[in-house]
Amino acid sequence: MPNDIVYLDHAATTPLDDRVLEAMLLHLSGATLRGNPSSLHAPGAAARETVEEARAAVARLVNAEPGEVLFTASGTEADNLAVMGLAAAQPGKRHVVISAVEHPAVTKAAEHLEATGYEVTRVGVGSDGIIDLSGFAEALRPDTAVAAVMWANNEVGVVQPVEELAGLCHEAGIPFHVDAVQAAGRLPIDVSRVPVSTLALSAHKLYGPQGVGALYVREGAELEPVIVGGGQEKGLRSGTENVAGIAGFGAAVRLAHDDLEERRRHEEALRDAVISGATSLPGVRLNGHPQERLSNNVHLSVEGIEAESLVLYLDALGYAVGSGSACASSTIGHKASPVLLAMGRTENEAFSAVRISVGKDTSEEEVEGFLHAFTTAVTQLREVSTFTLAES
Amino acid sequence: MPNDIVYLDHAATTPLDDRVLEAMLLHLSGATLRGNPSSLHAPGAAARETVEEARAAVARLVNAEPGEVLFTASGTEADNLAVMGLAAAQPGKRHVVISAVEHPAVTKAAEHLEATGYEVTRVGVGSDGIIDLSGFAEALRPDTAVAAVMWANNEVGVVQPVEELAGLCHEAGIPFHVDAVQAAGRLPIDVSRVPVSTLALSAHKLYGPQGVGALYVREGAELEPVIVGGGQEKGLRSGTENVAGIAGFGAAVRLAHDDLEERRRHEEALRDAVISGATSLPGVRLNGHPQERLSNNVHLSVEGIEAESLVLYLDALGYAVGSGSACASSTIGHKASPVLLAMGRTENEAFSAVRISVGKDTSEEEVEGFLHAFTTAVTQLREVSTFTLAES
Amino acid sequence: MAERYNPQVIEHLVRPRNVGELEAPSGLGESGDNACGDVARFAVAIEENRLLEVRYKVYGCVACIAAGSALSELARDRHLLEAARVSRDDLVDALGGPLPEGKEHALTLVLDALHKAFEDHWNKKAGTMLVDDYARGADNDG
Amino acid sequence: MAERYNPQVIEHLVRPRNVGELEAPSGLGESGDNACGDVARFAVAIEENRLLEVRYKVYGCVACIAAGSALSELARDRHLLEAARVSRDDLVDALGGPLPEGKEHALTLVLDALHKAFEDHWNKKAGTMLVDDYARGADNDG
Ligand SMILES: Cc1ncc(COP(=O)(O)O)c(C=O)c1O
Ligand SMILES: Cc1ncc(COP(=O)(O)O)c(C=O)c1O
Repeated sequence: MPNDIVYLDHAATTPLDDRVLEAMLLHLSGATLRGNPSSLHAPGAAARETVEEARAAVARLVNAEPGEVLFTASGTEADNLAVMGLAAAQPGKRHVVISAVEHPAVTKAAEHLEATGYEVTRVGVGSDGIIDLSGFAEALRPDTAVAAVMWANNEVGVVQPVEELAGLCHEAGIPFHVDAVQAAGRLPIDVSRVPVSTLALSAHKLYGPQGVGALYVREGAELEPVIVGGGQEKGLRSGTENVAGIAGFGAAVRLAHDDLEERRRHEEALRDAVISGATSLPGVRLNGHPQERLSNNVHLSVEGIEAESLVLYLDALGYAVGSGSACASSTIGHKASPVLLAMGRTENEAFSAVRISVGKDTSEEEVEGFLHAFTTAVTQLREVSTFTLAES
Repeated sequence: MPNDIVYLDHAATTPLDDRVLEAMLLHLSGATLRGNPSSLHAPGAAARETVEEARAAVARLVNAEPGEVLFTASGTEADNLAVMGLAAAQPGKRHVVISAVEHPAVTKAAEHLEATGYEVTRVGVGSDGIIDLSGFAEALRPDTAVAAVMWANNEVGVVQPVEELAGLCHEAGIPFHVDAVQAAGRLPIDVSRVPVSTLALSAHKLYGPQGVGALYVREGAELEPVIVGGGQEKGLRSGTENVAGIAGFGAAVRLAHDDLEERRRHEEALRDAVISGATSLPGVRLNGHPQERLSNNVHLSVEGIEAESLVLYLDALGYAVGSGSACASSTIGHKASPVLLAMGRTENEAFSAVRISVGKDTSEEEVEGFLHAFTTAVTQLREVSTFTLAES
Repeated sequence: MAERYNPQVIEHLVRPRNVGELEAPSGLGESGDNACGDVARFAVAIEENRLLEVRYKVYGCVACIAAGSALSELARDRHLLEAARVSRDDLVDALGGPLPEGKEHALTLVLDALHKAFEDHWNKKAGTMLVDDYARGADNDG
Repeated sequence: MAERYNPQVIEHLVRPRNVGELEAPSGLGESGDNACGDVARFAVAIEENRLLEVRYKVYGCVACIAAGSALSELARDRHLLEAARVSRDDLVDALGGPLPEGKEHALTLVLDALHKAFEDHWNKKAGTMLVDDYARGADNDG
């Protein structure tokens, strides 16, 4: 396990904060007796309280009531539950609207509905990655069961105008789901101002544990469960709770809430340093809107180089960055990111995309070192490449 | 958090083994850099290896190949995936067979299918809790998409003849799912001998973390996913993996595999001491087959006393035991356990059921102390009770 | 909404007050349904409109046992009119605060049983006069 | 099946051997498809049936770059017949073992490009005689 590597892939996952680990250890360590939250006895009650404290913390992050928060085992599951669950709760309506740049957790859920007879409208984005607002408005229909657009994109980091989108859905009486997995902890989220029906979160994107997600479900929104069984989480998500993980999530969102502004300022400065340093090389181009983007995301297409080579070259030099979307990158085969294609990029541009995402603990020195390594890697790999750089 | 409580509810959840925590800390603690298993770089590869090592360990516990093991976020999710996923993979067949004593993770999955047009046959059990074998054989039909019977029951601890049941399904060419959540770590499980299609496990029942499950899927068995997205776990269960939890599961099954016989002997002696001590009180009766039962399970009906009172009385005396099934016990309302009703018990007998489940670290002294406390609690609560004990 | 029982409830469970029966009760009251659920039974000894003794038994959940115990304490050694006016709120206070969701029926169960015991006593004594007294007393309530 | 690249692959990625082009190559070979995917290009300098120099370029995944580099090392400074017989297995050995699943195409890609460079050379030289030689040599293989 490399301890000396500089981690610049916070969009894929974040390191666990020490204070989060501490909160988890309260439930995990042998010094305390942990129960099943469903049990009547004292250890069960203690586990239940741990879960409820975390629920209150997550609710506070998005300005909701604790009773409006459900825990899941991932952002993916939260997205699935929202898209499938909102649709299932309105069996008469058979139309779904999503953006063309959603995470696979949403696109695959929509495809799943499509396979069972739903019609799915995919609203396009501009070359900057921002959704076509009037296209979205036109896509909404009386038989639309659910619409879903992400708050911020996991690949290019583009932030969508969710407040407008939510408003349009609200007026039309259409349940609106927002995937806020990348946005949470980086942008202020206030469900009292943005009329979403559901909103997905994931702990491991904000220094919490992997394998813990949450779904905000507005009081009154109707939802059918995806996972059924013992009736945990008000029957909307059965299965014995990951109590330690949930405790960690609670600690992580508490920190995210308190440090939001500070983190944003810190990350933006580093992000901008990476952008200006990297794009000063010829044939290196920033993907996604330059301003409407996450505080920590830099997404680059590097002419003449395939992303995998660049990622592993940088890895060999001690820098961990992402290639396109982490979720797809280790799967077999060679598929251009649908997000970049939707933005009008060519396949080659998509294949050459790398994502550098800084974090709250990334330092200026690390960014400087990275820019050196990046220049070396790009230069060296271009020497190998059959590709000749266009005059810039 | 009560540290001095004697924990006798291992069927609900088990304490985390220290060695399991150690394995989790390798991924959780700040000393190492954890990645997303889908990422190409070194931290990602390290996370991937952690998951694969655990997969191999789980495979070994049931004598399968690593490629036949999928990780989920609970036993519940594993059961859902099996029942819904096997059914969905054979869209032509619209009939499901389960036993009348399945865990809600299976019964609710079957009800979910029922709501979408499937026919569900529920095969009864004898007063000892053991499934009606010929009833099961008769229930199987050419259009049966999936049959599911648990290896061992979570309430009464009865062990089912899964080898015969699997054989019947195998002959008939019907996918057979076994919920081995309670059995794993207590009984030897060998999928090379028992022709199941799928088999569900849960980490927190064998001293691993809560919120981690696994599904064995026999090579060649066809299954559709329930959670879709980034394509993790061969596309059968998407969502960023709970790497630390999975690592803990791996460590837990390694211990369970190595210590199986020792644990069984230890637990059986304690179990039998509880049974003979408790049933020596008048009006206290053992539920479930006396021999064909889990090594750690004692399930009692106590005339004249409601389970909740007994559980909380014992809790006040420092002993944590279960009431019926933990999953249902904290939910609102007052419902008799369907398992006990299926075994022909009256509602009052069902309401008066408590479950004492010992563990690998339970001591003889603890059991002795428990029997004292149990006698006190039963005697005291019967004084309050309007109920008059029948002459025994 | 309380997620679990207050310590006061558990205290009443483990050390219930005034459990049992009376040899020659002035009144007996029972509420609930023995077949499927909770039952509470109160026996009272009344002298000169004073509740000298009260004994109860319950078959049911923790809340029922504790509520019976708390009620017996609140009612005992009081004038009948005061005893009859012990309210759900008084019980909740005595039990350290609200009961967990779904457990509030316990309050009704034990109050019903006690009131029935009073009725039984009044019926035996042809207690119409007393009921009149009671109605007058109730005027003073808020 | 390997889950990730062997260190040998990464070593070739970071320090690829024989990268580049030749001023006056004896033969040039290219394989793959520039439009959508990987491309490998080999240039060879041959004298008296000896592969004096080899240079390569690749656009593609890590496996392609490393396989090109490893192949150039294995082939260079050898008799043409030996160089032409460098096999997928030889490459796998040089790269420290099997490539990750889905990456085996890299071996074909670079071997194709090198073989095409040889063909190019033979075509230029009307190398039929040489091919006969090769066939005879191949009889000695197992
Ligand atoms: C925007 C977005 N949605 C959903 C997910 C899925 O969340 P998880 O990784 O917890 O499955 C991710 C992360 O991969 C994401 O970035
Ligand atoms: C037999 C059985 N099946 C399934 C489950 C569900 O597993 P989990 O608690 O991991 O959701 C349990 C435990 O509650 C169980 O005992």
